[in-house]
Amino acid sequence: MNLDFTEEQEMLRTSARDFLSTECPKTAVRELEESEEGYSKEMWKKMADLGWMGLVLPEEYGGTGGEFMDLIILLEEMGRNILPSPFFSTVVLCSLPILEYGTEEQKKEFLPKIANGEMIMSLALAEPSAIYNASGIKVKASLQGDEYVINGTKLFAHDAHIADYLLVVTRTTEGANPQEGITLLLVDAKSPGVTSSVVPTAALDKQCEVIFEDVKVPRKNMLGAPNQGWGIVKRLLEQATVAKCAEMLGGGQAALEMSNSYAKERVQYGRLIGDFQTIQNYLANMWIDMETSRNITYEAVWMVGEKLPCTKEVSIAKAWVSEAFKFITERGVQIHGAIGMTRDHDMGLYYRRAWAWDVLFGDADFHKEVVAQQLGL
Amino acid sequence: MNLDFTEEQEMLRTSARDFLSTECPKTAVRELEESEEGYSKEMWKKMADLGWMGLVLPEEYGGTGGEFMDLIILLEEMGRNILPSPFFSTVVLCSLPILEYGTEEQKKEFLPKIANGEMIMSLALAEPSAIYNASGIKVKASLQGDEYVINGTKLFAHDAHIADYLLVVTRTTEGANPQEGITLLLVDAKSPGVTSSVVPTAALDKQCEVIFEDVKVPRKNMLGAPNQGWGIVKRLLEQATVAKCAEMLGGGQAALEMSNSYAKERVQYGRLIGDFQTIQNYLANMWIDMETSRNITYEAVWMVGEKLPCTKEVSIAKAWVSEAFKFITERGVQIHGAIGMTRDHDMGLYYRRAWAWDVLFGDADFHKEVVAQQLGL
Amino acid sequence: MDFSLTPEQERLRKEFDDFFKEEMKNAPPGWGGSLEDMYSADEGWEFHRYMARKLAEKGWLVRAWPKEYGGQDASIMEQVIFGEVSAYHKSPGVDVFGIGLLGPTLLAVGSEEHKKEYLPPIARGETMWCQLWSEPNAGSDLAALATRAVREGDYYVVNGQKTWSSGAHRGDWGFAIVRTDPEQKRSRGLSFLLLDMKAPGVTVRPLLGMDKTHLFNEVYFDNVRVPVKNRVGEEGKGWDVTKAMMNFERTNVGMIFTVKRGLEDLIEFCKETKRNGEPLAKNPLIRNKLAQIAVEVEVGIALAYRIAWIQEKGGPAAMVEAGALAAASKVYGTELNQRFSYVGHQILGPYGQVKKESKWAPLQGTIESGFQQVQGMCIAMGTSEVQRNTIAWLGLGLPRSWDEVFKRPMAK
Amino acid sequence: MDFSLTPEQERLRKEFDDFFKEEMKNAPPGWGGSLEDMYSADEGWEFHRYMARKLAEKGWLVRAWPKEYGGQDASIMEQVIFGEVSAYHKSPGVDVFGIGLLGPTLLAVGSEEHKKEYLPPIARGETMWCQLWSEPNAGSDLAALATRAVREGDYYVVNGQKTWSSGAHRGDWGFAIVRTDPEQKRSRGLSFLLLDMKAPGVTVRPLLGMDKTHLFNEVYFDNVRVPVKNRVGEEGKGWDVTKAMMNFERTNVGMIFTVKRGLEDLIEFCKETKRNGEPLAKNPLIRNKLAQIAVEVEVGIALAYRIAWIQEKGGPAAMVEAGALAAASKVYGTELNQRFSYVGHQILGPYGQVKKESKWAPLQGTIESGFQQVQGMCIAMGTSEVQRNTIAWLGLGLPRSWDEVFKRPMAK
Repeated sequence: MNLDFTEEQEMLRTSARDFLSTECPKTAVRELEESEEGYSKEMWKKMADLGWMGLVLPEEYGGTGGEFMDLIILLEEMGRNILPSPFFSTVVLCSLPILEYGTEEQKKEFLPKIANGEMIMSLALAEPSAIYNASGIKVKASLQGDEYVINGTKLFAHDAHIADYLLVVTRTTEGANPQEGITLLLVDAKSPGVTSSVVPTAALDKQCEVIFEDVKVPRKNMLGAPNQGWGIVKRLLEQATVAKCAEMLGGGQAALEMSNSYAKERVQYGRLIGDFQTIQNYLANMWIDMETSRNITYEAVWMVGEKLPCTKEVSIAKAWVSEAFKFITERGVQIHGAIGMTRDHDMGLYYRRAWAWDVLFGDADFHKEVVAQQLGL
Repeated sequence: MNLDFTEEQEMLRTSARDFLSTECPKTAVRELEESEEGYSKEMWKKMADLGWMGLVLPEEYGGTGGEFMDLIILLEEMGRNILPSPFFSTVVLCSLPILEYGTEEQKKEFLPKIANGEMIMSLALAEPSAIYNASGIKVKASLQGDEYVINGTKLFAHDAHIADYLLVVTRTTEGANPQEGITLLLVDAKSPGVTSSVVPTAALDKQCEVIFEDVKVPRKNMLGAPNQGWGIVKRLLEQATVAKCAEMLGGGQAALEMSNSYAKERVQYGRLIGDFQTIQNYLANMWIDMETSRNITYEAVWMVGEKLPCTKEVSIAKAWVSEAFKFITERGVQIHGAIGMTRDHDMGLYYRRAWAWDVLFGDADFHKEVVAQQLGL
Repeated sequence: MDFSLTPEQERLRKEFDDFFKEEMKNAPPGWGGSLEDMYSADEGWEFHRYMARKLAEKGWLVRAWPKEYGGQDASIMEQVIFGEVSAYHKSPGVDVFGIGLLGPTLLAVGSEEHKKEYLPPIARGETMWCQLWSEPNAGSDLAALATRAVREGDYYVVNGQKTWSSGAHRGDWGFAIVRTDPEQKRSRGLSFLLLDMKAPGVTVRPLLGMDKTHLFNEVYFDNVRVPVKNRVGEEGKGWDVTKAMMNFERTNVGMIFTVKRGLEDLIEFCKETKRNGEPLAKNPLIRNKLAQIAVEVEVGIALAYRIAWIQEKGGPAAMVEAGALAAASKVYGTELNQRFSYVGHQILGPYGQVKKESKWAPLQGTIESGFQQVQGMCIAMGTSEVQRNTIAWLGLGLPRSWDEVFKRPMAK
Repeated sequence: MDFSLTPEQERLRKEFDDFFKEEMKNAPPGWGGSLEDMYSADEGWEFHRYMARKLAEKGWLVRAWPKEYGGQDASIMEQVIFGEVSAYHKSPGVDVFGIGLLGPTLLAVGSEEHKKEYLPPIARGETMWCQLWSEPNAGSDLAALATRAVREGDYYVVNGQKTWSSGAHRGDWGFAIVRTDPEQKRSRGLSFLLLDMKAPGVTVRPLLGMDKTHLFNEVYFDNVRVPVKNRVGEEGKGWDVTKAMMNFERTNVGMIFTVKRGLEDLIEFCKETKRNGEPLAKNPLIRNKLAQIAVEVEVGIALAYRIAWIQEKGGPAAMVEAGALAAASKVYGTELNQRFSYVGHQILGPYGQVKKESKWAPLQGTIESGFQQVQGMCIAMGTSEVQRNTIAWLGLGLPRSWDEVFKRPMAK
């Protein structure tokens, strides 16, 4: 057992924190939230130059061959800073499955471009059914000659409006078992018939509706085997879920630190509000939630990284951490009082993400049902 | 609208409080808990002399013709004092249905004896299935000539071991609708084949297993119409549920007052513990729970007393008040610290009842499902 | 006890209900009934003013006030009925500040001149007010306020800054608490002024909420001249007026009925919406959550009625009881709104974050705006922490502050 | 990072597991593994002593101690593994006081004589200890203690009363903190003594729990003579010893594994038990509640491992971190036990209140005893309030007490 980060990982954290706080102050976060694109091309380029997009990609594809935990550290820092960018969409949701399931040809085509910041990708998974089970996948792809033809609507696809390519989860056959008959396709976002538009959401986080009308995709753009795509989705959801937990760790830590600092500077009744037991208890409970979240996340991350069976552990982490993040940001607003609920204060950035990420990749009840099944219930 | 008690009701409350605190100090409560019978015959006699058993019975049956709310006040005070006695079993669970559904002959036979303290009764409703739905009723009664013959086991029947008569909910026919085919029988507890024994429980509150082996009951001892007994059970459960809420009100108020007093006398760190915000917040939350419980209970009581449709309101009251009572007693123990968890301290009397009464007549989830149905869900 | 309404009260409720049902058809698209809906966009504000005039025409705007100032001397119970029906229908029209706070205060402690000058335009639905209390360093601890008013002849010259003034960008008039005697500390040396928000030197700057709606404002005073006759109460006794205003113990019935309505809408949604092939309404976890909210709504209503009943009886002991109960209903009502928001968000899943302008937004985006706006409810008008402190003090006889504790000798 | 155990650790875990599985067959009927089960009835106490001897034979009783005092110099991680397997199997044997508290304290601050005299009999499973700290007026505020020890030659003569002494009626020896210098206030002038519970003048009176089990005691000292050589640390410096003892930051892994086991048993029950024709395990509300407990168990274990890891690394900064984390794991672990108890009670319904002696009692009555005993966990060994205070102080850098706050000048 070794629960410490390596020295390199600590350095990565420090440099990421420095970079983000310099390059992406909260004023920039708010501006990017308001912008149509939702990210800064300039910053994206710099991130690529720092090697972030290729952090976990092998050197042969332009990466630096890091491990999953390295990526997690980066995501923690991005969550800490609420970085608006298509990093999660591109790197976590798309580059990882291409790396693990892509053909050599696909890897060569996509990964170097991702690594050098040229390509932005988006995962089109959820649909209006809004469930993260295979039965929710209704968007149809039918094989016509050497092409798949896609029809249907995807929803809540982050960053699809700026993506160069979409990784689309489609249904290619219908059967008794909804997990059968799912095929993943890499779709050029500029293909005729693809329409992406941003759905306005509380976190202003660029979730898109993506309509497919007779969109043609060459067969070679299939990721993995035909009809066997759900296995890829399951794996990528495990990675994505713990990666999102890591972002929440960073966000929660920032929200807690911000609240604690405020409690040590805000005076009411001639006393620092952090002197009041009421506020101390809030902060102590937030601290407990933070520390418990940290350890359960790292454990799940390690299992995902090691490719150990981890369905239960991933769900446990998400069920716990998303509730903790909500609690921490909610109490954070309350500790700040009125200032905490304004557009100009940073606390709202975290609070709004907490509610957005709570329902992303399944909420606590969804994951508790997974846990129940894993317990043999 | 008039949300005040009448002057007579206030007097009843005062005299009940005086009587109980004098006649049944907490040392006596603990002794009665330990005793086999679980009540004091002498006190029972005095209660009868005060007219408590006949409080809501018409004068012609030896009562004083009070209204349901009067009974509620008495029950609040009994809850406040944790009176161990078969009052609830006899008066609430048995005399009320006999009064409302009994034949003139039955009323004349049972009610005066209840009113003057001669007769103790017990409701044998629950079974090992432990659900408060009609489908839980499996104890069979079959009509053989002019007698019903009962076979089966009832469980959690309070005070059956000292009862003169049992009101037994039996199944007389089986059909698609479990609410059909239920018949209520008044059974002499000394009938051959009846065996009552106390099941040891946390609250030491004399809940019994009652085994019926070929117990013969004359047909005239049927309460209400044959096979139509579930309507009576529903009505008596409404009465019993709000009556139990009233006992919890009394208990909650006592637990809150006890905790508040302790907070004003216990010193740690040179300060009364009630000076600490942590303790103040506990008490404020207990106070909120208490006041909210009070008003929702009285409203439901009024509806039950007026015989208005009140399925939803009764379930709302139980779902709220039993959770509140648990919370109040749990925080009460915490405020008291170690002393609060001892056998010799009064707080435990309330704490143990809170958990016992929580599951009595259906717990919060049971009642919330009733509410959901009433909401058309 | 008797929980029934009189036939007259039942008739009134029906009359209110019919009126609001009809008039709410005029609400602008996406109307959700929150203060943000009222103050933020122009359509919302116009609708508020429209409803205020309509209610004034009906004679319902200030039912509780004496007839001579435009009211109907209505009983508290009738006000509660009006409040609940109005909230249920998400109606604006009743100015929180002019009608809810200033009116009763002037009726209780104002001069006859003030009553005659300010109350009738409020009663006619013409003048809208705002509250100028909090300052950057005086939130829960209002007595720490620093805005200065210096007497010059018949005027006070006011300088300083107020904040968190809901709707100050819409209000015609504001009531402010300011420091007239800087030598005196905290609650002493304060005065209570009525001021024209269009007076020279008043600058209002928006403080947008986290969902970018415009409810709160900063208000700057730069040599604002306020006639001395606009002072309520004596000079230096402004704290008494402020306390009087805070002491109108609210039943908070409206905020409970807001949830009642929201719950009904959510239940409807759950019946209509299938997920995984089954209506959400059949999901046992969702049923349990919705039922819990329903329980809490009815519990909150029962509490509000108790407060109304105590107020109707009156008397000093009743007022202490009502004080603690009103604090309880405030914290209960706002935290219930919060729990409702969160439950709604959870049930809607990813749809709970979609803003009302999208075609994908269910329930007109009320859940999305709700979970961002509800935090303000737990903070504005006395934070939950302050309310619990009030309960500890009035309801339980515990010390109100540490300073009080430390004035006592150490306990042994 | 690497969360895996070494092959040697895995082997050890299996060895422990096999041992406990076999030996727990000797547990008396109705054994539930709580402290009450251990100290209350004679069979429980005998089983505890039996297991202590068995563990000593195996060399496992004090694995963490140095070899010279009967230990094995085992790593913290091995202790954690031992602790979790032992708790999972509900095994007694390891004396909370002698092995958990006194041993590490003597190893850290005791004299060589003390170590040689007291540690080996503990290591052999022969001597059982109890703690004599709290007094009627010194609970969370231990420094307020008043029990007096007056030096007379080579003896201290002790008079006073201790309370909440778990298992004092069973203990052979006790460690006490007493006041040797009454002129000094609070934490000054205290001394730390080891005393023979069979010494003349020691009277132990039971304080029964609300379920009538006998865990706690009052202990009266009437001119009890304690040799001066039984003092740990210097005279007047007893607080330092006490603090050292409090500072062995526990992972609290055992109390989490107790819930883990309880949950598994409850899940089994839910699979086997039908209500309304369907297994409880199929009820979505019950599934949700059980899963929530399962989540919390795993979260608690991860936290405990983190603490162990920090301890293994050592160093002063790590110790502050471990201090806050240990406070967190104490409050988390006990409140999890509480939530588990309540969930169990709710799922069992009326059966949750049936005592183990009844044939109707499911799960050997552990839920019934649990919901009554669990309150004590949130109070004993530092209340939840004290733990949160510690977190605010060590974890967040907030003031530890009001007095500290009031020593500062008022903030502006």
